[in-house]
Parts: sequence; C-alpha cells; structure tokens
Amino acid sequence: MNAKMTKSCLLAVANMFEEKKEELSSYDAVIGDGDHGITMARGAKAARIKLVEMEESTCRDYFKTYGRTLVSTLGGAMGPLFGSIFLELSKAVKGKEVVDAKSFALGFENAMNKVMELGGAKPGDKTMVDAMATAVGAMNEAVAAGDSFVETLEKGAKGAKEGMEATIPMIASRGRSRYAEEKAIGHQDAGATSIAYLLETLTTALKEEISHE
Amino acid sequence: MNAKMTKSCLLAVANMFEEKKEELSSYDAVIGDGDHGITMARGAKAARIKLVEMEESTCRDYFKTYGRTLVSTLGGAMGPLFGSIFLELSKAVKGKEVVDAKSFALGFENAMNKVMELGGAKPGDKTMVDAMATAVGAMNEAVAAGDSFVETLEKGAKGAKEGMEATIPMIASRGRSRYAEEKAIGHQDAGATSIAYLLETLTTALKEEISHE
Amino acid sequence: MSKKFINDPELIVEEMIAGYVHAYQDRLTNLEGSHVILRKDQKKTGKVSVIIGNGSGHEPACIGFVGFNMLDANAYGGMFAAPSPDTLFDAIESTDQGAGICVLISNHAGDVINSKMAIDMAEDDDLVCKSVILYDDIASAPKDQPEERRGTAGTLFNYKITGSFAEEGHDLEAVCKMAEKVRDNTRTLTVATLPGTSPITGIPMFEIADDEVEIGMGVHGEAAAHNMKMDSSKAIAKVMTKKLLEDRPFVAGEKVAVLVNGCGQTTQMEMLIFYNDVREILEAAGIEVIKPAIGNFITTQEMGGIALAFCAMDDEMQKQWEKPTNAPGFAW
Amino acid sequence: MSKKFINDPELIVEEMIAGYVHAYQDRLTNLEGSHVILRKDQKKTGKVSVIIGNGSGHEPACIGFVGFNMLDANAYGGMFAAPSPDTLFDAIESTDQGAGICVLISNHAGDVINSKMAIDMAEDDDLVCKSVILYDDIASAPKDQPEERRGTAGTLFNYKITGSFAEEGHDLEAVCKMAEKVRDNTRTLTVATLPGTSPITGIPMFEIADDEVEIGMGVHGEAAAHNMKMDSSKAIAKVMTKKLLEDRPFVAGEKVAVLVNGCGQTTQMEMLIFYNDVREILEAAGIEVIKPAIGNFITTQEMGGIALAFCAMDDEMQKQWEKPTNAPGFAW
Ligand SMILES: Nc1ncnc2c1ncn2[C@@H]1O[C@H](COP(=O)(O)OP(=O)(O)O)[C@@H](O)[C@H]1O
Ligand SMILES: Nc1ncnc2c1ncn2[C@@H]1O[C@H](COP(=O)(O)OP(=O)(O)O)[C@@H](O)[C@H]1O
Ligand SMILES: [Mg+2]
Ligand SMILES: [Mg+2]
Ligand SMILES: [Mg+2]
Ligand SMILES: [Mg+2]
Repeated sequence: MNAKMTKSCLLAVANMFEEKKEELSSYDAVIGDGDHGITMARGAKAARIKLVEMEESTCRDYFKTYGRTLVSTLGGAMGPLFGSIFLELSKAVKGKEVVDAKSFALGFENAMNKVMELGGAKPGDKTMVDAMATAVGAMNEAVAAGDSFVETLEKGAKGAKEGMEATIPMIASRGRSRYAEEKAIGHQDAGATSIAYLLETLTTALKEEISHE
Repeated sequence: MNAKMTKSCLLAVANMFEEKKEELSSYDAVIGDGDHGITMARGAKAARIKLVEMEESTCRDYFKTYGRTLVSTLGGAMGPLFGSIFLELSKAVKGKEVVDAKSFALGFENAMNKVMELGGAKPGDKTMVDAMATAVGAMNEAVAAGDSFVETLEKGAKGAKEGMEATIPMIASRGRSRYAEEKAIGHQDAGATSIAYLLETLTTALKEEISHE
Repeated sequence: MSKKFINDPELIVEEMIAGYVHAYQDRLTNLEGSHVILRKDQKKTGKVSVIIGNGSGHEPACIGFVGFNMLDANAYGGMFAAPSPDTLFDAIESTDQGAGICVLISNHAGDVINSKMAIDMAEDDDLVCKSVILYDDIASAPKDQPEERRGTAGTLFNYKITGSFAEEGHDLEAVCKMAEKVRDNTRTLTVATLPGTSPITGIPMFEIADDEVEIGMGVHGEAAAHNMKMDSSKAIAKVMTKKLLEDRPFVAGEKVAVLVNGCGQTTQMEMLIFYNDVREILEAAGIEVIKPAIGNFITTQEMGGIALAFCAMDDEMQKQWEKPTNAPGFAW
Repeated sequence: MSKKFINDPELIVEEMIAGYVHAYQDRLTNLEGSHVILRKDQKKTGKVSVIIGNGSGHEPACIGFVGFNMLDANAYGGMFAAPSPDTLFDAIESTDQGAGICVLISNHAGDVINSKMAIDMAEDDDLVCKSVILYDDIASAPKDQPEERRGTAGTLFNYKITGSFAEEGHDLEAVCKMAEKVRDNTRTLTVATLPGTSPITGIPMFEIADDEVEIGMGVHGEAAAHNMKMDSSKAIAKVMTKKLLEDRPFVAGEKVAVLVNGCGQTTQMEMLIFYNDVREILEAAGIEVIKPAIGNFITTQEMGGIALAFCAMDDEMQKQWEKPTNAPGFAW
C-alpha cells in the first residue's frame, strides 16, 4: 500500500465512520452513553478535512494526521485511544515508501499495547481491546505464514469481527458500560465494533485500490 | 335552621368538599392550575376538625369558625374569597337563634359583594361570582314571595347551578383561567361549581335535618 | 406515579422549610410558630424592612431571597397558594425595625387579597406599612392596563434592587418609590416547553404538543393563550425579545439587565445559549447589556421553559443590582 | 423532537461559552484561541493554581467553579467528552503563577488519559505539575479498589476546599495533599428517577421504568447496576445514607458536610426535603452535620435524581469549605 493508496484508504475509513454514526451510537446507547458513533463521525469528519487539505505526502504522515486530529479534536477517551492506533501505525511505517503486512501487523500490535497502557483495559474487559487482540493474533499468524498485505488485512478483519462478537456475553470491566454490570451481558461493545469496521473498511478499500492499479 | 342544624349542615358541606376533591380539581385543571378541589378539601378538613371540637354554640359562631378557618389555613385566593361567604353569613345571623330565609339571602348577597370587592370580579368574568349572582337573584325572589327557608335554599341552589352552567361559554376575566383567553371557552368554572355544590348540599342537609326533627 | 422526592404531600412545605432552615442556620431562621423566613442579621436600628409573601413550589423563590441586601422576610404559603393574612401579618410585625415595612406584592389575586387583609390588621396595630403591587408579565394584559398584569419572574429585579436600596437606610417613602421605579422599568415574557408535575396531585400541570411551546405561560402553569412551533434558541429569542422591547419600549442608549430565568428543568447550558442570543439582539439594537442573572430562580416545579425579563436601569439601580448578597437563592 | 433551547448541536459548547463569558465578564474570561475558562483576578505571585478539565453538559460544573477561593481554570471539552491534551496543556500553562499547578482529575477514562498526556507535555516545557485523581462514587467499584471508582458529584468538595486552601498560599505539595485528604474523606452515591436528553441526539440518555429508580447512576447517564422501586424521600434517604455511612465508614462524633446535588430537573423543594431526611438520620447516628451544599451543581442535562455525598472534615477543611467564593456556579 503506497502513500496514495494509504490516503484513499484512510478517506474510506473516514467516510465509513461518518456513515455508521447512528449504528455505532446505538451499540453504545444500551450500556454506555450513546455517543460512540457521533464521536467517531466527528473525528472522521475533522480527519477527512485535514487529509483532503494535505499536500502529497508519506504513508507515515497520512496516518499521523488522522491520529493527531483525533487526539486534538475529539478529547474524551476515544481521542487518545483511537488516535493511538493511527499514531502507532504511523510510527511503524516511519521511513517506509509502502505499508506492508509486517509493518502494519506490528503497528497494530503496538497500538493495542498503547491502548491497554493508556486505558488500563485487557482482553476480556469488553472493550475495543478485545477486537484488537483477536485481530493482532490473526495478522501475526498471517505474517508468519507469508500472506500478502491484503490477505493479512482480511484475516485481521475477520479476527476483529470474532473479537467483537466475543464481547456480547461479557460483563464490562472498563469503559462506561462496566457500571451496568450484569446488564451489559448480551450487548456488543461499541468500540470493538468500530475496530472491526475499521479493518473491514481498510480491506475493501485496499482491494478496490489494487483493482484500479 | 337552629344552631344544632347549622352545625350539621356545615359538617355536611365539609364532607361534600372532601368527597368532591378530584372532581373539582378536574375543572380547574383544564384552564387553571388544577388544585381547586384540593384547596377546598383542605379547607373543609380543617373546618370540620374545628367544628367537631367546638362546644355547643350559636349559628353565628359555627359560620364564623368555618370562615375564619378557611381564611387562616387556606391562603391563596380561595381562603379569603370562600372564607368571606361564611363570615358574611355569620354577620347576617348575629344575635339570631335560627337562620331564616331572609337573613341567609341577605348574608349571601353581602358575601357576593365582598367577593367582588376583594377579588375584583363581576358577573360575566367566569368565576364563582357568576354562580353567586344567579343564586342571590333566585333567593331574593323567593324571600319576596314569602317562601320557606328550605324552598329559598332550593331555589338558590338551582340558581347557582344555572350561573355555573353559564360560565361554560365564557372567556375568563378574573382568576388564573383568564390567561387561557379563548382556550377557556367550553369549560365550566371550578369556583362556580363549588358554589353550586355548596348550596345544593346545604339544601339536602337541611331537608334531612328537618325530616329527623 | 410521580417520582418526586417527597414524603407526605401534606407535609411538603413543613419538611422543606425544616431542611432549609437547617441548611442556612448561619444566616436565616423561621419565625417561631408561624410561616415566615427571617434574617438573623436584622439590625432593629431604624431600617425599612422589605418583605414579600408567596406560595410555595417556586423554590428557590422566595424563601431563597431573604438575606443581606435582599429581603428581610418571606411569608410562605401552601403549595402555589398565597400565605394567609395572619402569616403576612406575622412577617410585617416581626421585621418591624421602627422605620416602616415595604410589602411587595406579586400581582395574583390570592397575594393581593391576603396582603390587603394583612396590612389592615397591621395598621390596626399601628404598624407603618406601605404596599407596592408588582406586575411585569406582558402576556397577561395589554400595556394600557398594567395593573391587570401578573407578577412573574421579573419581580426578582425588585427583590434585589429594592432590598439593597433599603439596606442603605432610606425612608419608607423612598424605598417604595424605588420599588415602583423598578417595576415600571421591568417587562417579562415566559415560554414553556414542558409541564411541571404538581407534587400534590402527582400529575402534569398542563398539556402541550410535542413540537410546540407556549408563549405567555404563568408561574403556576396557568395555560398560555398562544402556542408556536418549537424552534431554535435564536428564533425564540427573537420573537420574545421583540415583544418585550416594543412593550415598554426599551430603546437604544439605555442600560438593560437581562434575566434568563429557568422554569425548572431547562439546563444552564440552554440558558447560556439563549442569553447569548438575546444579548446579541439587544446589542444590535444599541442597548447596553449590563450584568445579567441567569439561573433557576423562580420556578414552577420542573417545568421546562424560560422566563425572559428586561429591566432598564439608571446608575442608582445598577449599583444596587450589582451589590453582593448572601440570600441563598441569589448569592452572587 | 427535543425541546432544548439550542441552535446548531455542533455549536452548543461555543455558544454556551460565549454567553457565559459575557455574563461573568466582571470576573472571568476565556483563554484566547483555546477552550479554557480563567479568572481575571489571577495574581501571578507564586500561588499554586488548581485546575480541572471536564466534558461539557454538566453545567454549572465545571466552568461555574472557576473563581476566587475555588478553581483557577477549567479546561472544557465537547459534550460529555474530556478536553484534549492540548486544551488541558493550555489551562496548565496559562495559570502558571510560578508555584506549580495542581491538576485535579475526576476519574473517568477520558479525563485520566488526556490529563496524563497534557501533564507529559507540560513537564516537557518545565512546568511543575502534580495531578490528583478524584474518586468518590461508591457504586462503581468495591471499597478495596478505590482507584477504580469514578469521580462524581462529591468532587465538588475538592474544588471548593482545595481551591480555598491554595488561595492561602500553600505550596504545591501541601495543596495536593489537601486534595487527597478531601478525596479520601468523601463518598457519593447517585439515584436517578428520569433520564436527561442528549442535546446532540435529541433522545433520552437511558430508559427507566415508571415506578423505579436507579441507584448508582453515573454523571453521563451510564446505566446503573441496581434498580429499586420508587419510594418516599425518607426511604430513599435511608437506603443511600446507610450505604455511604458504611463505606468509609463515617462514625459518631465526626463532622460531616452533606452535598445534595440535583442532577438537573429535581426541584429545590425536593432537595430540601431530602436533605432534611438525611440530616435527621446523620444526627441520630451521632454525626455533627455542618454547612451543606444543596443545589444543581454537577448535572447530567435535565436528568431527574439526586447525588448524595458526604465529606468528613477537620477544622482546617471546614474553614476552607465555608469560605465565600465568587465562582458563578457555587457563590455562597
Ligand atoms: N479504558 C478503556 N480502554 C479501552 N477501551 C475503552 C476504554 N473505555 C472505553 N473504551 C471503549 O470506548 C467505547 C466507547 O467509546 P465512546 O462512546 O466514544 O466514548 P465514551 O465512553 O467516552 O462515551 C467502549 O465501547 C469501549 O470499547
Ligand atoms: N379574583 C377572583 N374573584 C372571584 N373568584 C375568583 C377570583 N380568582 C379566582 N376565582 C375563583 O377561584 C377559582 C379557582 O380556585 P382555586 O383553584 O382554589 O385557586 P387558585 O386559582 O389560587 O389555584 C376559579 O375557578 C374562580 O371561580
Ligand atoms: Mg459513549
Ligand atoms: Mg387553582
Ligand atoms: Mg392554585
Ligand atoms: Mg461519551
């Protein structure tokens, strides 16, 4: 994935979050405060504007711009947590012309660790970390097996989706939904859903880009 | 109506207002603040307790006790306005052993004037004054025709009912319902209803008392 | 079932006052055996006292307005019912400091009638009383019949300014003149979005369509004569401000204090946005917008809505308006 | 359709702040180009500054707590979202008076994470910062995991006491110690009766049965784990007071200040009745009930309910608690 493709894929991500505004909020409504989709859409809009304004640049700078914009315009927990994903991906592709499976998988794993460090959540706490953990596992396997970037992303997306579904029966230990205790059981975590959609969108957008080459 | 009967009739009035609590409030709800029945019931309860506690006394003192209790425990507009009815009746029977048609009709007319003076309403303003005015007219006619006290009361009650019904199509110019302007049309005035019930109850209670003699 | 934090509906006022007097025991007390909130710092040195009676259910009004630089006493009645003549008499008598008593009366039938009776009683006891009837609500009667207008949230200007002015030691006539001046320069209009619930009946105090607001609502939930569709803060501010400006009228070059009074459940957030819209309109009209009051001061239980009031001030009024007070419902 | 007095949902915070800064221009200002409310009377003479960041939507909290004897600055975020690290950094930098900055953090993931990042930035710029994480809500974690408990209405004790204490000129370490002491002696529990409406989505923030209340509700309408049937004020006061007394525990002979914090639409009338019920229980338990705070201080839009907080105080804390302040949301 070269710089141009990175920018396109990130724009696809931004568009997706703007579209999924209501759906993502609805997951947050039952056990959180119902604003997750709004938050993600607001961040996506700000990032999209920044990306569109940018001169031609590097993969690293595109990721960094998305991440920085989330941190500074979103606030809340999502600003730093979701922002960190893009900032860590940015670090992992420092000095690289293209993003490959290995650097992406590494960046995403670092992102997961950063999110865990900042937010204090671990897998099983019914947060976005659950979807990240299963995605990281799947992508690391794919990299070890020598899969292509697209294949790796695809497996990552599938892994994320499994992690997301695994949050349904959980009681939350982090995030606002933890106060719902038993009431949280049966509901899918909003942040984990966003991770699944992020990887799914990156996959389809990248396939699209490749088909256009 | 001797002193004993006066006390019994006033207790009947108090019981009636305690029973009609919801109904009278409902008339006030549409165009006023919905508390008329509660107010009347609260006053009636306080007056009932005072009456029951009283030593054997005069007609004048029974009326006076009911009136004073309304003024001092009710407050609001109803305390002085409804209280004045009983206070004026009390004045009109000063020094009398029994209440007769003439003194009652005179006391009630004075009461109407007092209510108009204190509250500033005149007939046609969609208030209790409308029911009082038609009752006064009917009772004065009865007295002029030499009717008995029961007959006079009965005609007064009928007159009050007509005055009450006449408030339905009116726009209010006094009381809280005047702010409703056109919206008040079609609704019966709460205070006028209380006047009609007051005279009706006095009539039936007095008939009852007489039949027990 | 109403979800209010109450015990027995018949004991609401009594228990509320018990809590209030305990909470502010450093400055306030309840007159033994009566229904009157009094200041503890009353000087008894020839100061005119300024008092008012009002029905309960509008808290912090008016128990909350008793304090230094504000009222000397509040005679409180039952829920939404003016206090009885006896209670008002107690307030008059207990605050007498030898210089007379200015009785402010918010124009509602019950308040007027009971106050009249109380003042008769007081004069009979050689107490020197003067009453000033307060009216400010432009929705309740045309402008050529001001005495037919009711007293609503704009009376707050009077409690503060007249109260602070009396604190300076002016005589009864001057204090009453000030009250009249404040009244004559004040105009109020109320918009309601949602009804409050009567704590006695447990039911909403009026009905209102989902997409409408009532313009001209009274402080007891009295139905308003006019509805409009719910609109943006700016649009509502425009409609209300126009009506208020035209009524007195308020004109360019004047100094005007704005009151944005929440009726109960309207948030500070909304009041601040609404205030911002109003002051932009006033500034555009060349009016100098001085220190405002923004908050839930005179409420109708948890009614949704805003009472917007303007008071045009000269330097003397502004000085009194801006003075600090320790009245619990208006400390600033 | 939500009936809030707003214009564009995206401009709520901006317009609210414009109104706020205009209304209190005699004492407050907004830091140019940032999202920080500042005092105009800042002394720049070696006073430790005390600041906090918080999401908007809880007004008067926390913009309302900036003032003499209270906070030096409030960094405000979007609706219910903690401010970004940049904003918090601006608040730290702009209030630096050479004696260090005490950053109070109400324990919520967003607040903690963004504050951490801001403090990193500040330290990088050689600003001397110390943070104190505030937690008081006993519903959110067991008592042996206090750092897992969230910061709710009881943090108000900290803003006032630590703010007043810093005003006296103590050093950063002493100020932070005071903040920890207040925190460790504070406990809060919230009961909700009705949801507030999100001004962004226009829909109620949670659901609740007609005859139930939620015990343990969060300040953003986070679902509570336990319901109980709606009951009398006395019965609810009993349940809540018992849980709070047992948690710390608070015992006979201690001096305790009570906070009855309305969540938005609960009336003063109810808060006063509820306060009266609570203080009777405390007095019966041999606790000395000192000056309380009763009002809508930290709200969740127009949510119905009460956050009840206790803070056990020694003489020093009580002295600071009772001092006057001109912070618009807490003047007393
Ligand atoms: N401490 C945390 N660590 C990791 N993820 C978290 C944490 N707190 C919240 N989340 C995630 O954030 C999601 C909610 O995001 P959002 O609604 O945007 O933020 P907020 O909770 O501030 O309203 C949750 O579904 C969860 O996945
Ligand atoms: N100024 C007045 N003069 C005569 N009657 C009045 C006046 N104001 C109100 N009323 C009567 O009082 C009734 C309402 O009584 P109530 O509901 O008990 O008092 P409130 O209006 O104080 O709530 C009205 O229906 C009307 O008949
Ligand atoms: Mg959320
Ligand atoms: Mg009524
Ligand atoms: Mg009434
Ligand atoms: Mg949120």
